[in-house]
Order: sequence, then structure tokens, then C-alpha cells
Amino acid sequence: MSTQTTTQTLTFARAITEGLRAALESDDKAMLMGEDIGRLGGVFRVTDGLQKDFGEARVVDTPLAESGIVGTAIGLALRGYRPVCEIQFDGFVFPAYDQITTQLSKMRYRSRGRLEVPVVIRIPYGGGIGAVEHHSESPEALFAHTAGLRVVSPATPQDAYDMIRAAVASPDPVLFFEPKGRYWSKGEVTLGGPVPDAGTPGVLDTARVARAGEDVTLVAYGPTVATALKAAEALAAEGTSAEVVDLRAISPLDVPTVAESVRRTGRCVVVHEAPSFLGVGAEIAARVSDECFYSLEAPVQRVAGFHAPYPVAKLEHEYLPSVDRVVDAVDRALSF
Amino acid sequence: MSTQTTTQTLTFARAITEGLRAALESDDKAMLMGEDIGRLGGVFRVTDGLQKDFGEARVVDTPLAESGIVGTAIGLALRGYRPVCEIQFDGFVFPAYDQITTQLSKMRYRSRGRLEVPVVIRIPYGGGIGAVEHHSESPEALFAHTAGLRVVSPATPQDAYDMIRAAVASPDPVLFFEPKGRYWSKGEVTLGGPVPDAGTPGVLDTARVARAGEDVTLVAYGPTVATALKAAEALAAEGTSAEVVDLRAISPLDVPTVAESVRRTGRCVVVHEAPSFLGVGAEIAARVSDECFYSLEAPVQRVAGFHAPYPVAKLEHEYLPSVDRVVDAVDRALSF
Amino acid sequence: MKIDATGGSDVAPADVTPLVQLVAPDGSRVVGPDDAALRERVAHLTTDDLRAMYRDMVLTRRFDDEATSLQRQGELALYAQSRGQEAAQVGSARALAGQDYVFPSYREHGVLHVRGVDPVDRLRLYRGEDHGGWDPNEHNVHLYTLVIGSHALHATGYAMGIQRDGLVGTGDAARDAAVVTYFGDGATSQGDVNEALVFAAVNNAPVVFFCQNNQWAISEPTTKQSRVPIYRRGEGFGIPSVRVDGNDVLACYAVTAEALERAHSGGGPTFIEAYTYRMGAHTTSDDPSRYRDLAEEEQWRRRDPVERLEALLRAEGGWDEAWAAELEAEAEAYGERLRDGVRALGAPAAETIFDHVYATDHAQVAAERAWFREYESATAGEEVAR
Amino acid sequence: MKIDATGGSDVAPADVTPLVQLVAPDGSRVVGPDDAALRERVAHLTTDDLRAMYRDMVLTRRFDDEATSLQRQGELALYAQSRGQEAAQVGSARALAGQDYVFPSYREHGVLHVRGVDPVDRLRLYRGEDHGGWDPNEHNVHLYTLVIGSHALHATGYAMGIQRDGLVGTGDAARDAAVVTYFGDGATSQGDVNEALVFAAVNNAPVVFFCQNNQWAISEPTTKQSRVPIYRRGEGFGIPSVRVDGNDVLACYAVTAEALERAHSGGGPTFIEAYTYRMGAHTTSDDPSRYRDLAEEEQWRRRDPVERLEALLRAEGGWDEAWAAELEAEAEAYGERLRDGVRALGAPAAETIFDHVYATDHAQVAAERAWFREYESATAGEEVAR
Ligand SMILES: Cc1ncc(C[n+]2csc(CCOP(=O)(O)OP(=O)(O)O)c2C)c(N)n1
Ligand SMILES: Cc1ncc(C[n+]2csc(CCOP(=O)(O)OP(=O)(O)O)c2C)c(N)n1
Ligand SMILES: [Mg+2]
Ligand SMILES: [Mg+2]
Repeated sequence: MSTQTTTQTLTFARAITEGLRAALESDDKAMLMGEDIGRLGGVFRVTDGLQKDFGEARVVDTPLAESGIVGTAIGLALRGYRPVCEIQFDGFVFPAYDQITTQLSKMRYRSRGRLEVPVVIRIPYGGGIGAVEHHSESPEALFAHTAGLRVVSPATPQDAYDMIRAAVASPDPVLFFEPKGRYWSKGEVTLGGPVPDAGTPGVLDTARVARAGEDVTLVAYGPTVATALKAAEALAAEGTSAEVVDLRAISPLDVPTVAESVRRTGRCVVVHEAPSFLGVGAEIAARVSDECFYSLEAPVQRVAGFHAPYPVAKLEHEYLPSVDRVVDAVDRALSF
Repeated sequence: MSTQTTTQTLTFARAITEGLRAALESDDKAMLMGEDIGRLGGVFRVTDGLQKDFGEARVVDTPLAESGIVGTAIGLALRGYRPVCEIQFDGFVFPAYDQITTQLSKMRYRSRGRLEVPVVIRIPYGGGIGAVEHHSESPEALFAHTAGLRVVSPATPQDAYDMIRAAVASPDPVLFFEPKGRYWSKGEVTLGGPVPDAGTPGVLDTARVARAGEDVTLVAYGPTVATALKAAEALAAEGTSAEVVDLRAISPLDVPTVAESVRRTGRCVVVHEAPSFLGVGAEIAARVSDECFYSLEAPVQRVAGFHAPYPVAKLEHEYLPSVDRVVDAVDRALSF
Repeated sequence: MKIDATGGSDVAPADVTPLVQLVAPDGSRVVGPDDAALRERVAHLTTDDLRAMYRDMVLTRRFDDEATSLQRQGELALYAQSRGQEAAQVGSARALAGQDYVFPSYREHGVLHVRGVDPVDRLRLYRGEDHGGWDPNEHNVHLYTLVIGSHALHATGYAMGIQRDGLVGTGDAARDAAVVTYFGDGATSQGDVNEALVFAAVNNAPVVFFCQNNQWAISEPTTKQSRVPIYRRGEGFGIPSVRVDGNDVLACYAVTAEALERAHSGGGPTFIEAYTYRMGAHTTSDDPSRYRDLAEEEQWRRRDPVERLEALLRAEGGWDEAWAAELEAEAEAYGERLRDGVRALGAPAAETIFDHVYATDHAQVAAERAWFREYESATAGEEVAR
Repeated sequence: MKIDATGGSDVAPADVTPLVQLVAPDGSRVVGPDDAALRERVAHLTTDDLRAMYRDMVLTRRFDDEATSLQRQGELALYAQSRGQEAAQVGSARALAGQDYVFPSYREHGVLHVRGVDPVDRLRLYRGEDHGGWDPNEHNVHLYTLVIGSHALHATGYAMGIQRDGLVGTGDAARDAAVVTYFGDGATSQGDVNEALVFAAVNNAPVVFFCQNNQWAISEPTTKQSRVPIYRRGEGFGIPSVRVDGNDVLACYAVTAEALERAHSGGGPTFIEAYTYRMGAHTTSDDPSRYRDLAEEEQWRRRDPVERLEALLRAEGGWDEAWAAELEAEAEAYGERLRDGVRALGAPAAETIFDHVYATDHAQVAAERAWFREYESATAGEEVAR
């Protein structure tokens, strides 16, 4: 593999395509599996063109059965392959939940490290696209509670590219949550170069400070990083300086980066689309309350989805964390 | 139904049997479904004798397929039945996860209240019984995050009896987590009387102060209530007065009862067997840190399982929250 | 007569499994040596009955066309056409008794039409205004289910409930009840559909599994789901199974009637594969030109189910130009009502987000609702920083 | 010859499906008109081969007996016997090539014996000392899987990997590889097993589904899982399927050899139903007297697979008392080694709780491990308040 790099402006979706292409090129054991990912290129076209370039044995249109997809991917991984499974939409990962939770996550542990199942599961997730039921959910907490899985979610095209490559290279199973509402957002992406991480803590383990600030720490990941950044803009206009931490990884959580920030700012607001109750924000609030006990000037605020099924599209903008709601939460924190 | 009551000493398991019997007697739409629950009476004998008394149409030995059990239970509920499903062990609920998460929890919402699916799912859970893999897990957080489900776990024979009756009577789906390690513990149980709750917030909604105290609040549910009570004993011997709150319900969480206690004691330790990360303790720590911001004298401590698959039986006592670990956490909280 | 799956000489698929057919693509009756019993099941249908079926199919297709253009105009978020599958849907639905219950997938507009579900209500889901849209118990039609295959289990459980209600084999045709569930060829790969076959077979439940094999699951041809004809799946579970020409409304009616009679009388489940074609895109978001060729589409266009019924009516003197013109006018008016009705649908009130999560109080929902109410009233009219 | 499932006149089950049998319960060879090909597959087996199979079966049964008494003595947490299923397990496993891969369930002690997995290692799981116990790649035997049916998909995926490795249909018997996966009658109800059949069929994967129908899934008879013979399930997916007398080691060997030849040569999957009986309890925690009657147990005791092979050896002059005594002595020694080996197993170090959760560093695990280490050293030797 050449370590030459080039820089292009790409959509978020295309950055993943290029990351997958790089993985397929550099590792002939890498392969893609899923519903409609071949000729159609997936319903979001993320795998567009890859079957044509890498053939039907490496870019596989599977039967319509998510448990089957993940279960056979585990078998392929046991035989030395590195399958990347595409789940068509967030709400359709649940038929595979048993395979992910009882098999994929535990294979290494069960075998005392003798077996390795480097399976990546790509899940377009989150709302805001005006879709019907089951097409806008954020189930990341339902996976991150389970040990043995890595759970990540990129927020920028560059991270999408780097993280998917790192995920395919990772010896651990990775749940790769793609904020589908960001698929069409664009950014500069440096392509090529060595696979990030390659075993050492990197993009799959560490948070990124997306914007520096002093008065409050906004913690977000995936789709809400953009919301948090917009809120930070709005707050700046009001004279409040917000730091934005983009977690990137949900399991493991980069608590040191968050805690370091909160110790400086004294205030923390977590933003995610998934329901608040038992969501990632709960863990962050618990950890920050613990580790920043003496620096916190207000309780950690959570701006998140409600304890209701994802609503109809006509109401999703009332349900989703908005810039306004983030600003409101910051105001609450500041007025403590 | 007679409202006469009698009091007997029963094991925890038998209290559930009697609760199920009472439900089958008082509501001819109530029925039980599961693997081996008929002639065998279930692997824990909780349904012992019920098929004999109520017949094969009401106590149904199903095919070996959990998704099928819950999925057909939903259909039966749509037809007006009140099925109580037994999942044989905690680790085997996952094949039914899709039906529970995408169907059972959302049917009422999806139909704007026109459809009702009063399904109860009984899950013997938790460790400490020296079992093999998948037989000792605590997956409650993986259900409580999902709106539309009620998630509860009794800690005493009386609550087991009352709560199973309330669960069967509830118009909402209820995940009923039975601490299998407590099945053989005994207690006085008052049998009979009207169904508890019957729609009003009651045993399925409220926590119970299992022991009053002043210096620290121990929050537990299901199997760890006994641990917390033992720890309170040990602490009392050292001169520390611990209050023990038995949550009973995980969704909804009775935050007012916990917060009221912590506002008095200033310290809080949550104890559960499930892994700490994104566990119920995270939500409690977040809520307590928020609602008791000015009364907390130490960060909320969590005593819980580790971020690892449930280990081999030979190591489970190192993994499970012990009295010692609870006492240790209280010491930490007190020394803040 | 059982003939090969091509339904004529215009295509030559590898698959030449026999399928039940009563009307040929040219509109002539097919009379074979061993289908007397099935012919018997349609013998009582009068010209008026056939016209009623034709009307159902025409209005269903009109519904499709209107919904598709409503989607193009931004009035719907999405729409999944039933075009090409009208015979399968109308034929099977017309065989149902009122007390029978339907568990559809998401494309059974023809079934819902026959059952009388309000056309506007049928589009609430696709408008993003409702996750359901109608009262299932009003017409004994469950809501659309979007998680492929899950509802096959609900249907089976519902049928087990009918058994427990003692409404199978009563000998009273007005009381005996059954369930029909619809799903696609792709759905047969899901564990849930297979588990439904297990539960139905073991319980001898009164349920008909009606699989519309429309040749495609989005971009994947049926060969990606099975290497043998789909109807054989049912046989492996011990369920009587049949492949029917899904573009022949009478054959679909007949095999469904037979299956329902079996179910009603205590004979248990049946698996029907209706061999048909999805003439349109998977949904309005789809682009079939990426994965299938025009020649195939053209072949199936020549087997259009609506045209086949028209040909039958013409062949048997049931066609009447005045009647046809009236139907055309009715369809026009129907389309207009539908357009107006859909456009008139507002958005639900924001606070309904919190409604019907639970039947009873739930502290988390109550707290969030209270917060939301306060937040909404506090920010109402405020200059916001979006 | 294909005869009825009773395998003799001693039982009269409702199910009279033909099943493949090469040796009758009395030890005589069964010679039928249309099983020449199968007989051909065992024709090369010498007396020594038959004795080797007998030895496998005897040692497997000894393993069962020792493990059961170790459990009674508190040395194991649980144990699941293979008693009665030795012919199915040994016969099928003996047909495998070294490069073939096995995905067992949790009762395949006979298979693991044939594959050479260390007997003590095979009990680590049941002792609660390990979730696995052996290195799967050493003997090409995957770990036991306790979530019923999940491993059928792993097996299928593994077989798809073999295809991608180009190790199917090479024409070189030493290279062509395949997978055999074992599961029970109850497992056939699980969605995963059915999805495995879908994926295997569609991919034409080199995998053999070996279902031991031992008549029971804990307390539920097979009629609670299927209303037709289980082998028909495979047919519904387009997979060649066969029911074999699971108590006839030669028949099991022959049908598995045939299935493997199909898989190796690119012919794809096979579904085998081995019709047998779980002579013991489900596990040491079970009490079969609650759900099945002694008469049934007695009927099957008379079809004991070990006795059948003994009868064959005797009938054909392969039995030798000196050899039998030697084997008995070997089994004694084997049992003793097993007992000693199991008793010598310690507990793993507590901190191994944190090992192998991930391959690479994970902050949560690292933090908890560090806490645990500190806690353990702080409390070591302390008077504790348990
Ligand atoms: C569990 C699940 N996985 C994936 C999807 C996405 N999806 C929607 S329709 C469809 C294809 C369905 O094909 P088929 O069953 O043949 O029905 P058809 O659309 O052809 O009527 C897919 C993959 C889904 N809705 N549910
Ligand atoms: C998904 C799942 N559900 C339930 C169980 C509990 N269980 C263990 S063995 C068993 C019966 C299995 O029967 P069968 O498949 O016939 O295999 P056998 O034990 O007879 O060999 C059950 C229900 C399980 N292990 N996994
Ligand atoms: Mg289709
Ligand atoms: Mg069995």
C-alpha cells in the first residue's frame, strides 16, 4: 500500500465509500455484506460501485435476514475474513441483536483470546430525514452497555474515512454508527496513508475537541456534533464561550478528555438524539459528576430524545435536540 | 374474586407461582407460554402444577424459539389475551429482542392507543448460582432504555406475589425480572385480596424503603437488595446508619423516593449486578447528581458488575457486588 | 390447470414450477383436468362480481398513481406501490369473511381497499403524520408493519387466540374465523417468518401465509432468498402449500378461499405463494434502473393483472363501455377526494409525542412532558437561534 | 434399505417415515434394493475400523458416566450426557476429513472424542472454569455454543469462507473442506437455524446440518417443534435431506460421508436428521420422570447403539473377548485419568475476569481492572464483613 495521500472534498457518505474501498484494496480478507449493497450500492449508495470493482464474492448481496448477516459474518471472521456488514436502517439491527450480544461480543472472551471476530457492523442511524417508523432511531446505548463491542460514531467526513478504516483493521468487533442525516454534508478529506490506529488507541478510542471554549462543555457525537457547534456559535454571539467535545467513541468513552474540559469550564451539557433515560448522557453525567465533583458549578444537563418511540416525521423536529434546546440547557447550567 | 386474604411462608419462586395462579383464576384471558413450563413446570418449577390445573390451552409449552414466543404472545394480546411469557434464562431473551423492542414496546404508540398488548415477560436473571455461560446475566438496562416497556424486579416474596399480579393486570407490557438467586429464599406472603395497583401508581411504579437510615442511601433492586441489607447490617456494626431503597421498578424509576433519601443522607451508593457502564446506576447517579446537587457530600458511588461478559462460575463471586464492596463504596463516600 | 410459471410463451424463466391458473393472460378460462375443485370455487361469481373485482383493482391502481404523484409533490414522505400486484391482493382479500383478520405488510393497498380502510387514512403513515393511521379493529385489518416479517408471528398468535375463542370448526360460516398475513419473497428469509410457520404448524392455527413473490426485494431478485420455489418453504414445515398465478385474480381468489375453508374448519395453516411482479419501483425512493432491465419489465407489463381481468370480462361479455366510462369517472372523483383529503391532513400537535407511550402514568414520560410543555410555552414567540 | 422409523417391531410410533438403516438392531446387515450406494460407502470398513468405532462409542459412554458422577460429587456445575447418541456422533464424525470443521452444540462428546479434543478440556465449561475449554483451531472443532441454534449461522459463514478460500471442488480430497454443524430437534424451531438453511442454500455452501433428533428438547417431545418429520425442513429450503437411523453407526457414517462428498465437490449443503434418543436426562439438573414414561425409555434402551455395534461385530466375527477386556481396561484407565484431570483443575486467577474482553486496550476495562487490583490488594487478608 502506498502511503501517499491526496485531499478531496467529499460528502460524508462518500468518505465512507472511500474508506471501504481503501480497506478492500489493502486487505484481501476484507469484504462487505448486506441487503442491496451490490448493484444498488445500498439504499444510501455508500457501497456504490464497490461490487463492480471488487466482485460478488467480496461485496455480497445477502438474503433479507439480519441475524443471518451477522451470524454468517461471525463464521466468515472465524475463517479469517473481515466482514463489514451493512444494516439498512437503525431500526432493523434488532433481528441481529442476539448474534451481536451473545455471540459477536463474547467470542474472544469465551475462547480466552483464541478466537477473533473482527466484524464491523455499519448502521446508518439517527433522525431528521423525514422518514417513516424504524428509520430514525439511535440505539447506540443498547450496544455500548455490552462488553466486548466497540461502539463508535464519526461526525465529520475525515473521521468517517479514518474511523471506518480503523474499524475494519480492528481485531475487535465494531458497531459503526453513521449519522445518516449528515451523509450529504461535505468536508475536506485526506485520503490514503497508513491505516489509523493499527492497534494503538486512536480514532476509535479518543474524543476530539471540535471547538475550544471556556464557559461550558458541550459533549456530543455523530449527528449532534453539528448541533452543538451551531449552538456554540449562537452562544458566542451571546458572549458565552462553549467548548465542544466530539466523543467519536462511545465504548470506550474518553472520559479524561471530557473531564479535563469540564474541570476548566465547570459546566457540562450532553447532547444526543437517543432518549435521555439510560442513554449515553447518563453515563457521562455520572462520570463527570464523579470525576469533576469539586469543579462542577451546575449539574450536568442532558439534551436528548424523549422517553417515547421516535415520533412521526411531522414531529421529529420537536423531538430532536435542537440548537435552541442546547442553548436553553446552557442557560440553565449558567444560571445555577 | 374473593378479597379474603391468607398469610403463608413461601419461597420467592412459590410466591410467583401463587401470583400466577391468582391471575389465571381471576382473569380467564390470562395465559402462560414458554419452554418446558407445562409438565416440567419450568426449569425453576415456577409454573409447577399450573398446566395440570388450568389446561394446555392456558399453560402452553411452546416451540424452542423466543422470538416466536413473544411474537405470538403479541398476536394473542391483540386478540384480547394476557400472555405471560417465561424466558428460560436471562441470556436467552435476546432472540426475542427485536419483537420486544420494535413491536411490543411500540404497538400502543404506533396505533395511537387503539391497540393494547398486555404481555408480561418473565425473565429469571442474575448470577450467583454457579451456572454456565448465558445463565447469570442482568440485561435489564437493555430494556429499560426503550420507551413503552415497564421494567420491574421484585426483591421479596411478597413483592414477587404482588408485582406479578399487578404486571398481569397492567395494560402495558412488563418485563418482569426475577432474581433467580433469590428463588429459594423465604418470606411471609399475604395471598389474595384485590389486584395491587389496578392502574394507579403502585408496586410497579414506586420504590420501597427497605431499611431506614441516616448516613448514606443504598439503592438496589432485585438480587442486590439482600446484599444492600446485609451491608447495612455490617455498617450498623461500625456505627454507620444506612438507608436501603429497593427500587422495585426500573422503568419508571422512582426518583423522588431516592432523591428524598439522598437529600437527607447526603450520600448515595447504587448496587446492581449488571455492568456499571450504561447500567441503571448511571441513570441514578445522573439523576441524583442533578436533583441533589446541593445536598450531595460525595459523588454517587456505583457497585456493579464489570465491563466484561459474565465470567465463569468459579469467578462469579469476584465479579458480583459483594457486601464488602458495598461497604468499601460507603467508606469511600464517607471519606469524601 | 397447472401450467408453468411463465404464464405464457412471452418469458422463459429457469423456473418452470407448476402454478395454479384459472384465467390465461389473453382472458380465456384455463380448464385443466385436475383443477375442477378450484374452478368450482369461482363458479358462483357473476359478471357483477367480476366487475366489482375489476373496480377494486382499478381503484387500487388509481390510489397508487395518486399517492405516487402526491409524493412527488412533497405531500408524502414516501410511498410503496402495489402496481402489478392488484390481482393477488384483491383476489385474496375478496375471499375473506368479515370476521377474518388481516395482518398486512406495507404494500397491501388492494387488500385494504377491499376491507374498506379509508384511503386517506392509508396514507397517514406515508405522510409521516401517523405510524399507523386507522383503527385495526374497525375493519379487522392490523396496521402496516415495517420490520420485515415480524407480523407473521403476530398473525399466528392472533390465530391461536381465535382457536382459544372457540371460533374454528364451529360449522357456522358466519362465526368461524381465520387470519391472513401478507409478506414478500424477501421476508421469507427472516427468522420470524420461519418461526411463524413453526408455531402455526404445531398449533394447527387458522392462518394463511400469503406470500407475494413479486420477484424482487428492493434490488435483490428472489434467487438471493431461495434456490427453490418459495411455496416449497411451507411444505418443509408440514403446511399445505401452493403456488398461484398472482396476476390471475380468480386463481388468487380460489386458492385463498380454499385455504380459508381449511383454516375455518380446523384444518390449520396454508402457505400461498402468489407469483407476481412489482411493476413499479420498490418505493418512491428507489431507482430500479440500477438493478433490473427494461426487457423484464416489459415482459411483465404484458401480463398486467388489470388487463387480464378486462380481457376476461370482454371475452365473456361482461364488458360494457358505459359501465367502464362510469368507473373511469368514479376513479377520477376518487382520486380527487384522495388528493384533497391528504392535503387537508395537518400535523399532529407537538405534545402528542408523549401520548400513548404507556396506557398508565409513567414518571419519565410525565416529567418530560411537563418539561416540554414549559419549554414550549417559554420559547413560544421567542426569537430563536436556529 | 429404507425402513420405517421404528427400527424394529419393538415400538410403534405414529411416525413411519422411511429412514436409512444399514445395520438392524440385532446386528445383521440390512440390504435393500436401493441403498447400494450407501452400502458402498461402508464397504471398505474393516473389522479394525468397526472396532475403532466401537472403542470411540465405549469411551464416549465412559466419559458420560464419569462426568455424571463427577457432577454428583460437586466437581462439575452441570453436565449434559450424550448417552444414546453415540452412534450418531461417532458415525458422523468418523466420516470427516481432518481439514473439515465442526460446529457442535453442547452434547457432542462423541464428536469431540473422535476429533481428539482433550477429555479434561471438554469438561472445563461444565466445571464453570472456562466458557470454552480448548483451542478450536487445534482440532478444527469450534467451542460449544449454548444459545440454541446460533452456531448454525457461524457454521454456514465458515463454509462460505471455505468457498472463498477456493477449497471446494478442487478435485484434491486432501484439500477440499467442509463444515458439519450439530444441533437438536428443538433447535430447528429457532429463527437462526432456519436462516442458516437460507444462507447455505442460496450460497450453495459446503455445510452439513446434522440434526440429532433425540425425541426431546428438555421436557418437550419433538411434536412440539414440528408436525412433520424434521428432515423435511431441509427440503423446504431446497437442501437435499435425509433421515437416518441415528442408532446405526454405519448408516450415520454413510450418509455423512455422502453429504461431505457433496459439500467437498461443490454440491452444497445437506440436511441430515439422525433419528435417535436421549437415553439420559437433559442435563444433571433435569428429572425426566416428570415428563416421560419408563416404557418409552425401555423401548429405546433395547435399541442401544453401543449394543448394536457389538451385535454387528459378534455377528461378523469381529468380536474378541481378549480385545474386549483390553478395551474395558482402557476405559477404566481413561476414566481415572479423566477424574484426576478434572479434580486437578484449579480456578482461574480472579483478574482473568478482565482478560480478552477486547484484543486491544479499552479504557473502561483498564479502569475497572486497576480498581479491582487495588481493591483486592487492599482487602487481602482483611477481616471481611460477609
Ligand atoms: C428487518 C428489516 N430489514 C430490512 C428492511 C428494509 N427493507 C424494506 S422493504 C425491503 C425488501 C422487502 O422485500 P420483500 O419481502 O420481497 O417485499 P416487497 O417489498 O417486494 O413487497 C427491505 C430490505 C426492513 N424493512 N426490515
Ligand atoms: C436460545 C435458547 N433458549 C433456551 C435455551 C435453554 N435450553 C437449553 S437446551 C434446551 C433444549 C434443546 O433441545 P434440542 O435442541 O432438542 O437439543 P438436545 O438438548 O435435545 O440435544 C433448551 C430449551 C437455550 N440454551 N437457548
Ligand atoms: Mg418482493
Ligand atoms: Mg433434542
